[in-house]
Amino acid sequence: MTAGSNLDRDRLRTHHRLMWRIRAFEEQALRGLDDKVVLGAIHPSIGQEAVAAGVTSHLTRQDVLLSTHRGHGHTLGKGADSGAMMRELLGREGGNCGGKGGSMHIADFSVGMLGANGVVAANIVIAAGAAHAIRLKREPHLVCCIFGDGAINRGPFLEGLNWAAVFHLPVLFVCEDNGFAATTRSRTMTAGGGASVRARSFGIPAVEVDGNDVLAVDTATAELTAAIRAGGGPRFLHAHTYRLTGHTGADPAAYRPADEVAARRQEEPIGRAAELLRDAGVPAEALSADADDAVAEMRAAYRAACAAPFPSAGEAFTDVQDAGDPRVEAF
Amino acid sequence: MTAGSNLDRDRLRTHHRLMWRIRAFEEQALRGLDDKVVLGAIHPSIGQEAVAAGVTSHLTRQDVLLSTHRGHGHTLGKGADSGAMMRELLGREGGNCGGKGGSMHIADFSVGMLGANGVVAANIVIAAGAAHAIRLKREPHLVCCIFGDGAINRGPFLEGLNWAAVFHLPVLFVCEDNGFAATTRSRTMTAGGGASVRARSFGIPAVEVDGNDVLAVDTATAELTAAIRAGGGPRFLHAHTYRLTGHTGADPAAYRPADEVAARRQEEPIGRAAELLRDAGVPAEALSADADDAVAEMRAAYRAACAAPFPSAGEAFTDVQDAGDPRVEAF
Amino acid sequence: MAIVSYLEAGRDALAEEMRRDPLVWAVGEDLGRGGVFGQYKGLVEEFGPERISDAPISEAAILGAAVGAAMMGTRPVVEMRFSDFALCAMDELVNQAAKARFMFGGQTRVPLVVREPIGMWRSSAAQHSQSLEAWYAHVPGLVVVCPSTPADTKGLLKTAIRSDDPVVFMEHKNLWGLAGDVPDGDHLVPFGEARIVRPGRDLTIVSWSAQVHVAAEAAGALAAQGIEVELIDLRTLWPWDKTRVLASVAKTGRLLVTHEAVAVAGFGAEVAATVAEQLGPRLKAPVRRLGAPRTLIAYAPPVENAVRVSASAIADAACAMMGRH
Amino acid sequence: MAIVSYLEAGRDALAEEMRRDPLVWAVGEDLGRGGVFGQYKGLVEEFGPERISDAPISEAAILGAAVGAAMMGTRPVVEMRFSDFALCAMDELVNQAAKARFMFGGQTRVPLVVREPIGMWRSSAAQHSQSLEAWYAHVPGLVVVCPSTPADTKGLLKTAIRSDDPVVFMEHKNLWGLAGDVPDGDHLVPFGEARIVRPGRDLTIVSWSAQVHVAAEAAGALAAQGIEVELIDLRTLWPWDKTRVLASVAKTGRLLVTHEAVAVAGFGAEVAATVAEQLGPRLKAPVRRLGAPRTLIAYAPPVENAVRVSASAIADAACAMMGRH
Ligand SMILES: Cc1ncc(C[n+]2csc(CCOP(=O)(O)OP(=O)(O)O)c2C)c(N)n1
Ligand SMILES: Cc1ncc(C[n+]2csc(CCOP(=O)(O)OP(=O)(O)O)c2C)c(N)n1
Ligand SMILES: [Mg+2]
Ligand SMILES: [Mg+2]
Repeated sequence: MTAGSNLDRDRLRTHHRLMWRIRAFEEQALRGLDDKVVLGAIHPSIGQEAVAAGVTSHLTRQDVLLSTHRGHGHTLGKGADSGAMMRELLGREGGNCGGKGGSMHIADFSVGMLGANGVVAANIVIAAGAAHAIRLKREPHLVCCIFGDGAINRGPFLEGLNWAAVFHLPVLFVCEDNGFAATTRSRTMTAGGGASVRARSFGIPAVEVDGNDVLAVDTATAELTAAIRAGGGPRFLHAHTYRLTGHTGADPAAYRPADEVAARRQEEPIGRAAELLRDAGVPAEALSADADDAVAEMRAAYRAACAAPFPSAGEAFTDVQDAGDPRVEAF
Repeated sequence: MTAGSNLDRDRLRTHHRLMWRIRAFEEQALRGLDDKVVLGAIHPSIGQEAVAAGVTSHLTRQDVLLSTHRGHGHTLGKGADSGAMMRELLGREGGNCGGKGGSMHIADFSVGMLGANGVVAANIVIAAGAAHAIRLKREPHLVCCIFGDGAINRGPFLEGLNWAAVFHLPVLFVCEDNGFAATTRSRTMTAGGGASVRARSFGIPAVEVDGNDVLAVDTATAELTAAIRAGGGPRFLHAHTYRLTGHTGADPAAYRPADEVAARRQEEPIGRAAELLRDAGVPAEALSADADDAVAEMRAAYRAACAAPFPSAGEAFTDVQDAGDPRVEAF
Repeated sequence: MAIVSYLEAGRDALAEEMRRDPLVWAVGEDLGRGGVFGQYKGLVEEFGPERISDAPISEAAILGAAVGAAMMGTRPVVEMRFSDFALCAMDELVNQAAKARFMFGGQTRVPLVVREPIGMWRSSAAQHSQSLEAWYAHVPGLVVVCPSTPADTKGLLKTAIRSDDPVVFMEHKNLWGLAGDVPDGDHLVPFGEARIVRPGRDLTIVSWSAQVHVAAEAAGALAAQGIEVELIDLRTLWPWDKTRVLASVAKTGRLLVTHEAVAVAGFGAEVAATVAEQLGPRLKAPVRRLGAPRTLIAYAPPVENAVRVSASAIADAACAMMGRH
Repeated sequence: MAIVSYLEAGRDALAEEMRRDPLVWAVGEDLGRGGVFGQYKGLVEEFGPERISDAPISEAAILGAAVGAAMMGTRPVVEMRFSDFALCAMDELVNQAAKARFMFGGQTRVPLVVREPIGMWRSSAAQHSQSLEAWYAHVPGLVVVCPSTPADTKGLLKTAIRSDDPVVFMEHKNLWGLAGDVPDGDHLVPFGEARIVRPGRDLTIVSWSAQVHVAAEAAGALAAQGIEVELIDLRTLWPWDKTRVLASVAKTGRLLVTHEAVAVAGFGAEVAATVAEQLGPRLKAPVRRLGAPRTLIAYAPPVENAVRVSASAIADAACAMMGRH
């Protein structure tokens, strides 16, 4: 933990609350899987919450965020409503995408969250284009694009970073490096020095941080976003973290030893933030209230979602496209 | 020119001959365009011959070469017959691909030349796979993959280099950097330090050379191929050169000033090699004989190609695939 | 009315829409020097390099960036150079552009136009000659446009740029030089409205893109033999003008569909199947398709020509359908 | 005979071919831990990590490397995980794998198998549910396989691995657990030979992949009403068994094609158009297609279900074709 004497206690407390909300949201979603009301795949970010909290704390509402399949935390951080998100995971009316997207396509355009994505690395070129539009429109906002360590081996990583650098676009690229791409240890399939070395090969300044240290993420993001907002072009943040659960809610993660997971659990970000806060004099009850509030919020969100109706079958034919009738030739 | 006292005169002379053969082949092909017997696009490598000569001089017949749309020089260097190549450019029987490929798909598998490619950068992943097969079969050969400076902005560049490095494959990647991607100056669309910096970001050792200095290319390739043959995994050569003609035979290249081209013409590789050879005591007549022989060879190849018959229409239905009749449903 | 080439019609359409709407911009390789066929000549001078933007050789980024830029309220027109290279951006087009609106529950739209020059030209071989319009017709979310004349190129490209849907706009490389009348003023052609190229009562021929001209030649030859063809240019494959086609075949009783693309699983199958389903018992002859054999396109002219559907092949098929041999 | 699941049948096929031919190898993400659905479980233990190889998340490289490795004489089997992700490798599959043999004048072959799990499963939404078999049927050079049973998965995957053509092998995600008899020994199923699932004289239903089972359910219900369906499982879409389909429809006089994929420009159009062309006047009812509407696949079950072609929809269509309402 890098927090020194000038630790902004309120700011850290805010991170603590958000991290708890993310954790509680996902634990609730996993229970939803057990309850068989969450039907599609869920990719939890439990253990990775500091990246979401630290990064999104520097995004304004007009800034734009593009995320991955593991996007609940980012989405909550950007300001989406947990109730609407939970409904989306349950495929219900009132979900952010009206139940048509589910967890892997969660998005809330009203807060500038332009979508999780089911295709690894696809968000990188889309983010470059969103920033291109911001530049064309001479707007002061920036785009933040979060992806995993596995994504850096797909072509769009190269094409998107090169694009952002060539056009000098306001993009913060964030590699949320949890060491795994599904069941594969990423380093076994990744050559060279990794994400930040690759970023620098495009002339994009890159910073590596302990992604379980919310203050480190916060501080690094502050610098990087300031540079972008000052017209400095794209920046890159490489945050090292660890996924404490399986790749999906259904993955027992048998491909890694239990003691590895246990050791990494000691370094999980919420406990570390709590320790700092305690040291800074925040009473234990306040901290557990953060947890309790979060759990209560997500439980309520879940209950409301369970009670919400499914969208009607007719939704299959709305928001397809303006031209032509999607029903034509069917049935 | 880096040639010192230990200049291997015969070796340089061999380069001189090959470079002349490449130049003469392409000048003849351009005349074929004027004569309207070469029908498809031609991408000349006039001015770039030193890369082809220096690199291919280190490839055995069992080594494998993958090239680009600008592949005549590489193909001649790998040992393909100029007569068959010229027939291919004219779309005639007896062409390397039976007239079905043309210039952009020239290939001679009998000498390990596995194809030019009409899609920029597509050869990079194919080369990685060819090397993968060599490794699986425990063969001692290597794969050489040549591409342009424009190709480093496509995703397969990243995916292919990462692949070759992860699997520690015997591949020599060669970026033949002529400063242009069609009508665009590549540096305007390429961020960061360029090809070799990107290669190194994958942990692939990379060397930059003056690509108009055939001895420099030769020397660098010698070291790189030796390292690969010693089991060192992939290597990268970044050779700087200049295309003296337009992008295609039909391109007047009006997008660059005449004096730039004139200046670069002073540095073209054949003249530089000839100067060295003269200094080393090779008589002028011998050098002009190299040129004359090359011109005569290609003129004969052209005449023979012009006299060769076109393939029959029935060739449209051969070598499509084993399964199914390609004629089905047609006409 | 002015006589304008197919190529110029596209350029004029883009220029007019860029003048009208500052959020329209174009991006692709070499656009600053006019584009590979000259379709963008002069535009950078008028609109500057930000709105007529060069691009790296990064098809996935060109299309992917367009998706992001479209979701952010601009209207990108992206150039793929040859439709073959759009295969390097298929995830971006099919999984992203076409799906975003639905997948995100209507929160966004993706108003982009992707220009994909198609077709056989001259000895361009297997990687520079494809016509894959049937693929896009099969993809929900996409509009598919295949104009055959300068007027339609202009009117449909303007409509495409104004559309909030992602549009695949397929110009045929062999038509760049084709000159024709283009109406003055703000000429717009709606999606989904076929053009009756020539009315006739004996047999309906449905086609699109460059093949319309081949079919027109056949129709001329057939007229000389007393067979009156109703030639329909679909112009857009999605939406396609089923109403007009069905009305025509209801009248003539005979349908021949012809296209340059491979016949197997080509869009001709869709048209033929639809007509057979709807009008089966009223047909005077079975529906018939003419498309390329299921083989690749070669470089050598005789081999390349072997896969072209010629006017005489069309005329022969029509005669056979009329019971004349 | 042994009872084996659809998933195991594919694994057994691969294992047998790997034992038979040391040049067969498999590559894809997560294969070392058995693959995303467990289709490769146990194989790395037998064949080692070189022949059951992990891969980076690099679909273009996975497929492109397979092209190079196939041209060099090995027989790669590549795993795309979900057919949707194959869109990230479309240039490699369509412009490279499918074209190399022809474009290079027969100097090479590209014996690769690309496994692309297709179809709707459970709430997997628009980017994990597609069925694009019609695309591949339209691409010269490719073989397209869509098995519906464990026996066919085994026999066709073995044939695919031995084939010198690039083969798109589409397993349906919803069938992984389906158990069925698989013949002992070296069970091979040839390409282009349809399977008569059930003989009948009143109406021919053509289908493939998981939809065969839906059609079988419908056929059962129709039998109870006295309508005897001849149900044909195409098994391979290219080549497809036109002979058997035409013979069946010549007998029944009625064709209904049904598939899970989007109806518009789906492969059903090819089958329907072919039958209409060949047998038009002999049909007792117009040909008919049933496929998904031209919309995207949603996450929420009722919306997802809205695009499924159900057994009752098939039975209703069949009744209508029989003149029963
Ligand atoms: C193009 C593509 N290939 C494969 C997948 C399947 N897949 C989903 S998540 C995942 C792992 C991604 O790893 P990483 O980028 O590190 O993100 P993480 O899951 O660790 O957050 C894979 C392979 C996919 N969604 N898209
Ligand atoms: C994927 C793809 N995009 C675009 C093109 C069109 N194209 C052909 S050559 C070329 C320029 C290539 O530049 P570079 O790689 O530097 O090679 P050079 O032509 O300079 O040898 C372009 C853009 C193509 N063939 N493939
Ligand atoms: Mg990861
Ligand atoms: Mg170049």
